[in-house]
Parts: sequence; C-alpha cells; structure tokens
Amino acid sequence: MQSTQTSEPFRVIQSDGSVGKYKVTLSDAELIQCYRTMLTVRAFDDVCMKLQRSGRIGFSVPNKGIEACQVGAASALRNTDFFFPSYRDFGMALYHGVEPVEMMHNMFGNAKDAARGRQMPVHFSFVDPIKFFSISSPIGTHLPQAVGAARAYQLRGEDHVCLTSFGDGGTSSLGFHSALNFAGVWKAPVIFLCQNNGWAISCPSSEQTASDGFAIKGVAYGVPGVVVDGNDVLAMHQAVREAADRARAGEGPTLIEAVTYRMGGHSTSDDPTKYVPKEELAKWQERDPVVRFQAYLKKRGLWTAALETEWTQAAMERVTAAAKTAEATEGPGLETIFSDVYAELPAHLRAQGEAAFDLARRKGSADAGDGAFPL
Amino acid sequence: MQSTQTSEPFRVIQSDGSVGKYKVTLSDAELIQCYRTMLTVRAFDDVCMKLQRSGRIGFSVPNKGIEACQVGAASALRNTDFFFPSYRDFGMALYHGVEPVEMMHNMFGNAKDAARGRQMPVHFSFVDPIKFFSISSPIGTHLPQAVGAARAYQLRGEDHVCLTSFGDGGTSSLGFHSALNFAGVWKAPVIFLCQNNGWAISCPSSEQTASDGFAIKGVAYGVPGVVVDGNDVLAMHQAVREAADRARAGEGPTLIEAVTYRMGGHSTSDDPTKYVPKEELAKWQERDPVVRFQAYLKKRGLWTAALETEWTQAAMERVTAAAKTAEATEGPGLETIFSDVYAELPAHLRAQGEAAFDLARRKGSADAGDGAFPL
Amino acid sequence: MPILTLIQAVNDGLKVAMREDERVLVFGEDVGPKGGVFLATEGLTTEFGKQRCFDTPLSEDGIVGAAIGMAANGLRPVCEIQFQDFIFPAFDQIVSEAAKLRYRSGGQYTAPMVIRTPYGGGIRGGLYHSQSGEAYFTHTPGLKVVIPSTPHDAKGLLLASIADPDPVIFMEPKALYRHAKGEVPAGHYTVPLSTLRTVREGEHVTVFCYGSMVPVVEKAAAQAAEQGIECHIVDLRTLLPLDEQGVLEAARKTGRVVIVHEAPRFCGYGAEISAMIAENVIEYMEAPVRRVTGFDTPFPNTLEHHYLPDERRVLDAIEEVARF
Amino acid sequence: MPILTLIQAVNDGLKVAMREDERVLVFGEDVGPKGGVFLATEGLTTEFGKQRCFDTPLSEDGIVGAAIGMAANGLRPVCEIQFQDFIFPAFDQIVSEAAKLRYRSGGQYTAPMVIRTPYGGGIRGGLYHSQSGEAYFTHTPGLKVVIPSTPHDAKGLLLASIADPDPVIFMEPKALYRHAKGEVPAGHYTVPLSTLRTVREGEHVTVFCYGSMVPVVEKAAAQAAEQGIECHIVDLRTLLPLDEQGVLEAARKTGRVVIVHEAPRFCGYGAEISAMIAENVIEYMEAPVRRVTGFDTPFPNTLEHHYLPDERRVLDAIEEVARF
Ligand SMILES: Cc1ncc(C[n+]2csc(CCOP(=O)(O)OP(=O)(O)O)c2C)c(N)n1
Ligand SMILES: Cc1ncc(C[n+]2csc(CCOP(=O)(O)OP(=O)(O)O)c2C)c(N)n1
Ligand SMILES: [Mg+2]
Ligand SMILES: [Mg+2]
Repeated sequence: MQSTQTSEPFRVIQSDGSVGKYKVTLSDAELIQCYRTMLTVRAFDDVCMKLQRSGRIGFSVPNKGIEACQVGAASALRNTDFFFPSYRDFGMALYHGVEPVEMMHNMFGNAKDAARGRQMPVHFSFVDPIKFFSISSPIGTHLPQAVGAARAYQLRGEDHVCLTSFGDGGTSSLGFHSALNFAGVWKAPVIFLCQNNGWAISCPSSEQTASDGFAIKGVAYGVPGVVVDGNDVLAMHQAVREAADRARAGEGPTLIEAVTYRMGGHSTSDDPTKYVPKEELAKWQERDPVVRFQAYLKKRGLWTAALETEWTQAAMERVTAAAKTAEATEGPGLETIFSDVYAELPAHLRAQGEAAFDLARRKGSADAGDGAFPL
Repeated sequence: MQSTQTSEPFRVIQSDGSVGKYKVTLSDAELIQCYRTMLTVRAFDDVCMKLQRSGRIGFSVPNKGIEACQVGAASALRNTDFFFPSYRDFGMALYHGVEPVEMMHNMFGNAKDAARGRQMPVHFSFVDPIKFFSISSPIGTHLPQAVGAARAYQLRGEDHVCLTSFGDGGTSSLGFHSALNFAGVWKAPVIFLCQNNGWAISCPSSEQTASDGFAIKGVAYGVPGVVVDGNDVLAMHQAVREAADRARAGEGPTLIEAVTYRMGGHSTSDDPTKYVPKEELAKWQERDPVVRFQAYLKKRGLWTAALETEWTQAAMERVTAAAKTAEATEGPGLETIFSDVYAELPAHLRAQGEAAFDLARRKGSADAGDGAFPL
Repeated sequence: MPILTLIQAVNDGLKVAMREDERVLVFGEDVGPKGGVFLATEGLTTEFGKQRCFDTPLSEDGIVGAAIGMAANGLRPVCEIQFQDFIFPAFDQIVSEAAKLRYRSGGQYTAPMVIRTPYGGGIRGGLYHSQSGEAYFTHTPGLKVVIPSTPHDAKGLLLASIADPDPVIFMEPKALYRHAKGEVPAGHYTVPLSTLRTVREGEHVTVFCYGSMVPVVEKAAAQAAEQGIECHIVDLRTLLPLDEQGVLEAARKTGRVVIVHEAPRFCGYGAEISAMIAENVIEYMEAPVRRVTGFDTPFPNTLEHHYLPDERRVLDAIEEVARF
Repeated sequence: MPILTLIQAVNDGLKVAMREDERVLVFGEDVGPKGGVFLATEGLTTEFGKQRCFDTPLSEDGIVGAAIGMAANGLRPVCEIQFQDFIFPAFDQIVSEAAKLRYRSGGQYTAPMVIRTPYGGGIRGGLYHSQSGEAYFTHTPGLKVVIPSTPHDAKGLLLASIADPDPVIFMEPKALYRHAKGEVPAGHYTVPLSTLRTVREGEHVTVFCYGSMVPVVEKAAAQAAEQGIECHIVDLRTLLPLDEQGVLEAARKTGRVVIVHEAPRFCGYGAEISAMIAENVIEYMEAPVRRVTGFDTPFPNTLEHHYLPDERRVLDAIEEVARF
C-alpha cells in the first residue's frame, strides 16, 4: 500500500462525477453535510477576506482548493476522536458542528473567543462538540503532541484515534521527524495527514525535499504511506477511514499525503503572483474540489442548481451573521492579559495586573475601563 | 542500490578471509596502515580504560567492534576532505596521521590540548594533518554542519567532500532530519555514515525506530541508502569510495548504514551487563572486525604472528608513551577559562578574569598560580 | 526516618507518585532497564511495567512533545532529559508549547507535566554535561521552575510538581545526587511550590542561593561566622513563580545581599533577584548587591573547580559586603 | 544622503556586503523570489543569483546548522529566521554549537555568521509573531546580540556584524521596519559593535532602551521635558558584549534610572542592567531602579497595546523616579 508521487494518487470521483466500482458508504445526509461544509468554508474565506481588506480583522488564511481534504478527512472520524489541526483545517471543525460564530470570535479576538483574543486570527481551539486542539503558529510542533495523546488512548485501552494535519512544508519540521518516529515505535493510533498543497508560502513542494513525494517518507519510520487525490472528498474519506480502522485495531499509524493545491495566497498578507506560475494555478483551477464533488452529487441526484443557490446563500448568511455577532461582541478585558498563564494567578502577575489597572485609572486608557483588577 | 536491513549487507571479506571476485584497490602499504590503525585504536582503548579505572582520566569511550567502520571509511577519503565525526570515530584521525599524543592531550585536558582542557575527554578537534571537526556532545548537531560545509565546497567548485558519522541513536535526532533533507535538496557532496552498532546507550536499535534498518531512511530525502557490513574494512572502503565518487561528480549525498556492534559499554561510566543480552554479545564476538581483516591479510601474505606481536607492541608503546607525555604536560592556565569565548576578549570577561586572578593571589589556590591575568 | 541521598529521594518520590496515581508515567532515554544514567528511575520498570516506565528514541523534541499530548489527554507524564545540556532540542516544545498552551486556549487545554533533568557542574562533564540553564526557563511565563537542594525537598517538591496543574521544569543538582544525604519521610508528603527555605538565620548578610550552591554557601557562612559575620541563608527552591515578598523581606532584614549561582552571570537568575531588590528595597541597602556566579564563558572541564563558585569566592563576597 | 526606512537600510546593507565580499550569502525561508516576508531580501536573488540568495526547506535547525558549517568552511553566511518566535527549533544549534565552537576547539574552528531575525510586537501578531527573546541569547556566552533602532544603525551594525569573527544574533525591531526613517549613507560604513548611542542628553533621569522602544522613550522624554525633567537616553544597540562602563557612567550621571524593553520582566535583559548598577554604582542611586517592560505573560493579540510599554507607562516611571 506504499505509493509514491510518481504513481497515481488514489482517486474515487472522476472528473465527470462517476465513481466506477467504488462503493460509497457515506449516507445522503453525510454527503450533503460534506458538501455544505465545503461551501461554508468558502463562505468563511470570502467573508474573512472582505473583513481583512476593510481593516476589521487583521489576518486570515484562505482555504480555496483544499476543502475536500479537510471535509473528507473529518467525515471519516468520530466526534470522540482528537484533532490536532494546522491553521488551514477548520473545515474539520465545521463538519463536526463547531459554529462559525465560535470561529468568528477568534477572528475578531474578542471576549467570547476561547483564547480571549490572545491568539492571532485562525488560531482556533475547541473542546466541544469535538476536541480540536489549540492551534499553534510554530510549524510541526503539534505532531508529537498528537502522538502523545494517541499513546494516552492506547494506554487506557480506548479506541479513539488522533488525526494531525500539516502541510508539505511541515514535513521538514522537527516535529514531523520525532512524531513519525515515536508513532512508529509505539504503534500509536494516530493518522498523519500531510496536505501537500504545492507551496509552503513561496517555497514549492519540489524544493521542500528531494524525496519522491511525501507519503514515501513514512518508510523512514516504518509507517505505511498512502497518496490520495486531496481534491476528492470520497478518496480522502476512504483513506482516512482505512487509517482510522487500522489505528483502532492496534495496527499503528498511517501517513497520508493528500495531493492538492493552494488556490489562493498563503494568507491575506501574501502576494502569490510574485512566485506562483500562472499556468500551474490555471491547471489546478480545473480540478476544483467543490466542482468535482458537485458532479458526483448531481449524478447521485443530491444536487440541483436551486439547491446550490439555497446552500450557498445559507452558508453566506450563517457566516455573515456570525461575523456581525462577533464584531459586536466586546473586546477582552485588560485582566485577560494576566489570567490563564497559570491555573492560579501568582503574586507577581497579580502585582503587574494591579499596576496596569492603576495606571489606566490614573492616566486613562482607550479600552481598559477604570475598574479594579478583578482577578 | 537501495537496500534494507532485511536484505544482506554488502560484504567483501568472508569469515575465512577470502574476497571472492572483489578487486582490492588498496595497496599493501594502505592495507597495513588500515590494520595497524585498528590495532592502535584497540591499544588506545585499553590504555584509556586503565587510566580511567585508576582515576587518572575522567572518562573514555570504547571502540571495540567498530574499528573497521572508522578505518575503512577513512581509507576511502583524501586528507583534504572534511570529517565531521562523533565521539566514536577517532580511528579516522589516526589513519590520516593524527598522533596519539594529540589525543592524549585531550584525554588529560592539559595545556597542549587543542581545546585547552575545556572539553571532556574524547571530544577531539584537529585541523592538521586533516580537518577533523571539533566533536560536540549533543547528538546529531554536526550533521547539518557537515551539509553546510559541503555546500561551501560546492559553491566554490572544489571537489572535496564531507563525511559525517553518527550512531543508530543519532538517526532520531533533529540534525539527522534537517541534514538529510537539506543535503538531498542541495545535492551536497556529503557522506552520511550511520554506524549502527546495535545500541544507543541502553536502547537497542530495534527500539530506536520501526523502520526496516537505517539506510532506508534515505528514501525520505531522496538520498540513496546502502547497507554495509561494518565489520569489514574492505566493504566499508568500497562503500565510502563509491559515495565519495558520486559526491565529487556532483551526484549528491549518500547515506551509508554500517551494520556493526558495540562490543564494550557505552562509555567507562556504563555497565552494559545490565541490559545487553549475553548471547547477542557472544554472537558478535565471533565477528570481530580485527580478526576478519587479519584473515584477509594473512591470505594476502601481509600478516604473520610475528608481525602481529610487533605491531601490537608498537601500538601499545606509542599509545603508552603518548599517555605519559600528556600526563606530564602541565594543566591549562586559569586564563584559558576566559580566552576563545570570542576572537577578542570583551571587557566583562577581562574583568572576571582579573577578579579570578586577584582572588587566587589573595586567598591562594591549588593550581592558579599567583601571576597577573595575562590576557 | 530513613536517611536517603538526593537521588534516592527522587527515586522514592517517583515510586510514591506512580503508586498513588496510575496516570503518572515516566519515560525518557535510558530510564527503563538501565534505570537512568544516574539511577533516578531504578526499579520503576520492574515495579510498574513497561507501559508506565519506558525508554524512548533519542529525541528530546519527541519526548517533550509527546508528554504535552499525554498531559493534554489525561495523563501525568514525568519525563526525563538525561542532562539539562540536552534539553535544547526540546526548547521549542517547552517555551512555545508547554508554557503557552493554557494561555492560548483559554484553559481549554493544559499541560500538567514534569520535565526532570540533572543540571550543573562538579562531575568533570565539560561544556555539555555541566550547564545550569535555569534562566532560559525562568524568563518563560507559563513554566514553573523548581530546584531542590536537599533529599527532603527533592521528594516533597517533586510530588508537589507532579500534582501541579502546570508544566514544571524540575532541575536536579547532579553534584548533590550522592553527596546530599538526609532524612526523608516515607510515603506521600509535599513541599509546596513557591515557598522559600530559610537555611540559617543571621542578621548581617543575606545570601540567596539554590540547588548545588546551598551547601557551598553554608560552608562559607560557617567560616564567616568565625569572623563574627552572621549570614541569613535563603534557599529559593522554586525559582518561578518566586516568593518575591519573601525575598524582599530577607534582603531588607540585613541590607546586605549576596546572590550565588553556578550559571553565567550575564542575564543569569541572580540578575533578577538583584533587580527586584534595586526596584523595591534599594533604600534599605547598605552595600552593593554582589553576585557570585559562574563566569560568562562556556563551562570548562579541567578547570571546573575555578569556574564553579566555591567557599573562597562566596566568603570573599560575604566579607566584602559585610565590611562595606 | 538618501532617506531610507529601517527595512530598506537592512536590504541595502545586505547588498553592500554581498557586492564587496563574495563569501557572503543569504538564505532562509522565502528570502529568494518572494524577497522575504518583510522584503528585507528583495532583489538579492535577481542581483546575486540563486547560489548566493536562496530559499531553504522549512527547518530552522537546518538553516542555522548549515550556516555554522558554511562559516567553518570559509563562507560568511547571513541567514534569516522569518520571525524570532521561530528561532527555537534552532536553539540547540545556536547555544550549543555556534556559541561554543571557538571555545571547544581552541579557535581551530569558528562560526563567523549572522542570524537576522525580526522581533517584537506592534503588528498584531499575537503569541507567536511578537516575541522579544533577546535574553535567551544574551545569557549565552560566545554569542553577540545586536539590535538597531534607526536605519543608519541598522545598516552600519549589520555590516559590522557580517565582518565580525563571531556569531551574531541580529534582531530587527519589526515595528520600526517601515516607521523608522532616516538618512543612510550609500556604500560601505560600519557602526562598531559594543558601543552605545546617546539618543538625548539630560541630567535628571537616565533611560536605557533599545530597538523598538527607543522612539517610545523619546516621546516620553519629550513629555517629561515639558515638566522640567530632562532625560538622558541611551540606546544600547549591542546587548552582548555590552559596553558596561558606558552603562555605569550613564547611570551614575543622573543617579536615577529607568530601563525599558518589550520582553517580559522576569529575568529579562533589564534585570542585568539593574543588577550591574546595584553591584557597581548603587551608592550613587537616588531612587529605585525602575523597569518598564512587557508583562510576565505570553504575548497577547487584541490587547498588545497594553502589553507593550507605551509613552504613558514610560513617562509614569520617569516621573516616579525623578520625584523619588
Ligand atoms: C517553525 C516555523 N518556521 C517558520 C514559520 C513561518 N511559516 C508560517 S506558514 C509557513 C509555510 C508552511 O507551509 P506548509 O507546511 O506547506 O503549510 P501550508 O501553509 O501550505 O498549509 C511558514 C514558513 C512558522 N510558522 N513556524
Ligand atoms: C541530544 C542528546 N541527547 C542525549 C544525549 C546523551 N547520549 C549520549 S550518547 C547517547 C546514545 C547515542 O547512541 P548512538 O547514536 O547509537 O551512538 P553510539 O554511542 O552507539 O556510538 C545518548 C543518549 C546526548 N549526548 N545528546
Ligand atoms: Mg503547503
Ligand atoms: Mg549506537
């Protein structure tokens, strides 16, 4: 089941929407849930881009092109599994029922954000309805953490799995090396999902490593690797489900390389026209994962143009409403700078917090209020 | 040329000393130089063990079992190449003409040691007659450094190569991952020599990674891997020479796994009987690299029992004399604590040095002398 | 009460924790069958099995990273870094991840874990088996940093650290592993974090120290006492979060302060103690605040006895400050 | 003389160095065709080719490790770490290797190299695009640590750093990249390392600062002057090795000291300045030595303007110290 980039990635949905002999196990409702989640990811991207361009949020990260990876993977896991995501994975959370407004609280960094506005936008953290581990900026650090969490399941004899997702660039990080090695030795129930989207900011995958694709890197750790068409929801679903089955059966980790493409910039701060060849982008635009899935749904009788309009509008409204709510939510209080550093507030932080409130009282401050330090 | 642990390692000398169809290119003089270097490594080990047990040096690292790796590899390189060694590689330096007394200065940490006694024993550094890079204790850090040095050769269009040597444990380090990846992308003229000697202190190779041996890890970086019988001088010579030829021809790096065995403890501080299975050790004792090479030399008419006695004695005398000289050499002066931190002594270090000398003058000190700070 | 060495007290503490709480597990390089290079983990695999005390591949990044994931998923990992000098490959996991996880998730995810590691000189370990890196960690909000100096404290602080809801860097003075001996209660007890230990009362000079420097300071103080200088010795024990009020009171008490540590002086931990004094109680100071520390150089091997603060150097500073 | 921003001055400095010395090369993540995420390396690949300015895989350990090997083998690498927050995967290479290579080889091998990295807050970067980690490096003997605050110094110090025989961590205040503008001589010139810059003369309060805090302190000082408090502002520029005598003289001059930096206070760089004063010139101090710093918490996003020392906080400290 080893395969390399030079061999063809595993694919289910052909460009005309047919699936050949593949037996689709997802129900109609699940398929629609997948599709509508993909539309919601796009709506979220669009809204955030506008919010960023109009200066209302500071930053966001486009997902265009990789929606199938996120959603196909999520659809193959249970809501009791543990996700260790990157900043380009929130479709997984949406699929499992996290509300867009929870995300928007983070995008605006307000008082209702799980992290109280301490993190940059797109650095989500959820515990409910799924465990979606707090996203970190340093690349690759979450991989060994996922392995540790998986080992905890293993020790307790629970049949949950961890899925950790990262980019092609992430495979060069330290965490990739330690994580795959430990997972291999421990036979930990963890799924490594490498979303090879062609670029790490401006570094093309071809310059990230001299290996024959990324799945093959599993060989170095005794971890089976598979290459999947990342723009194919059903192929993603199948690969992740097989990996999860293996993990639950005690057969250890799997490295999945999803071959996909970042159709936008790295982030709202990036100008990809400086380095992305036009023809390359054009080629991938023809393989849009939403369009491909649509073709399948249409064949299956689950999609019509009218439904598309309805769903797109619903997604847009949901996300827009979320943004409105989040924007109207008050900012975090000054005391949130000092809380959550430790479980208990130590004396020196209490003193620094009191001094900050005192200064705000004495010298005034735009948004600190004039109360006493409440912690 | 990819091979894995489950396939047989490349071997030249059979246990009866025959080499079949293999064409030995080393001259008689070179072969004898290899053999005598191996004996010198053993002598060095023996002397150091005694010095350590009698409390005259603090620490040493036995090489028994891996002499062929070191010497076979060194014999395939030029004295203009650049070595990035581990603490279990000094046979390479001996082969190229570094005097045992230079090493003994380090073992005793005296004033003539290159590092002025700042390093622990066995952490050598030589620039002459070969570039043998200063050995560091942290595992794996020298690997990306070797790649950087190799890139320098590449940029200047020089045909030197770098060889970096490390253990099975070293493959789990961060440096291994970064170094192989960079070397693969850069096609840098570097040879990665993994001495799989069965153990990383008390961790067996089998628990170090779940991969099928270590050579196969090259696949993850597009770096060809080969498995060699590390107890076979000629096989080592051949593998390293091929890798060097490739590197000099601009064909990039090679990962060589030398399958060998640490027949002693990890160091003089270690008690391997606590964790090494007796049968395993016994099995490897039958594959002693010195005995095997002897058999070949005998067949070739270069070895006799009389020569063995002569060479062994000569090695022992050379090393013993070196130890005597080093032991009689004075210790480093107090000022060596402060020098070589920077090219120029900064004011705060001057002040600290002066204070140290001043205190020694005022309060006395066993070995600081009573002079003024000379820097 | 049994008399144990510091390393035996650590070993005992680990056993007590593992017996009491099955979420506790121990792992690292060579901690299994070999029992650790200093024997801190001796007997653990035998008593608790390979699932709860085991060796890992040679990757500090993997060790700490996995510990974070375990901690975030309901376990109480106590991992070992074989020498503090080798903690740097795990630095990113420690300062970017363990230290910041609670903050960045608003408490949704936390990392209750302990990283045990031997630190300091005195065993002829040269540049890479001797360092005292506490200041790298004490400058990192979100971490706790604990350094015991007696067998009693080693066990009590270790048990408190394992029970703590936040990540703790537990640095063990390897020079005292076998040299420090003392009474250690059997079974469970804790020494609360963030409390100082007054080693000796005195009214002339206050000396702040921790870990391996405590016995050195005690000896210097005994010599000072012969000259009529009575030292007030404070063992800081928990470097972060520090009992700052306790430090300021002890400084004010005598108005003369010496701070002792092995690590290099420049931006070392002693600088913080001194700065705290200069910021809050400078008007009570009757002499310069003196630091006796390692030099601002890497750690040398042959001359380590000159590098490490010894009684001579500490006494010299005490005398200077007392007579100012 | 042309007026450049700080980032343009860095870019110009790199070009001058590369034109003058073909051993100089520049690499890191996204420094090639993209020109760096802040455009510090814009145009270098075009002018000097892919052999001398190029992108690397995503590994800071690899970047710094390779730079050490290049430096030890005759090149003069200037590598970039995209954000200082991402330097920690390279921490082992920096503190264990680059910093100690000369010492451990008795000068047989050395690492003349520069690690450039943008640091600090003010761009809404949250926990991981805002940190000021200077104290991790200034506690490491063998490293030099340089932080410019003006375009003129940025270029002059960068050229001095590239020419320096030892490894230099060159931290660039990203908040000033486009905001700091000033005259920058064309061509080659250097600002010697380990020299202070007196930003403003004054007799009442001495303020030590560096990098992004310099303009903040200047503004606070202007306001203080309106109240008749004249500040003496010192830009430290090279944090290690520091011109300690210069610092002590400036402190003694007024007897009242404020130290300002963005990084957390506890064991931050300011502690060393304060400790140095308490150790050497405490008898000249007429007021507590005050530090105005980031808080001892990770770096927050929405509230970063409260976290970062601003004119209000600096002025408050100046007033307090002046009136003590
Ligand atoms: C350790 C580290 N180094 C550098 C960065 C800066 N950075 C952020 S994203 C990124 C590229 C990541 O590429 P990839 O892993 O392919 O993920 P993608 O953005 O394509 O999803 C880089 C270099 C970082 N966040 N962390
Ligand atoms: C980063 C780091 N972690 C831990 C150690 C402690 N240590 C020294 S040698 C060693 C085992 C190395 O094994 P291997 O790489 O197989 O080399 P060998 O000793 O077998 O030649 C360990 C864990 C170290 N030196 N550096
Ligand atoms: Mg990518
Ligand atoms: Mg080994």
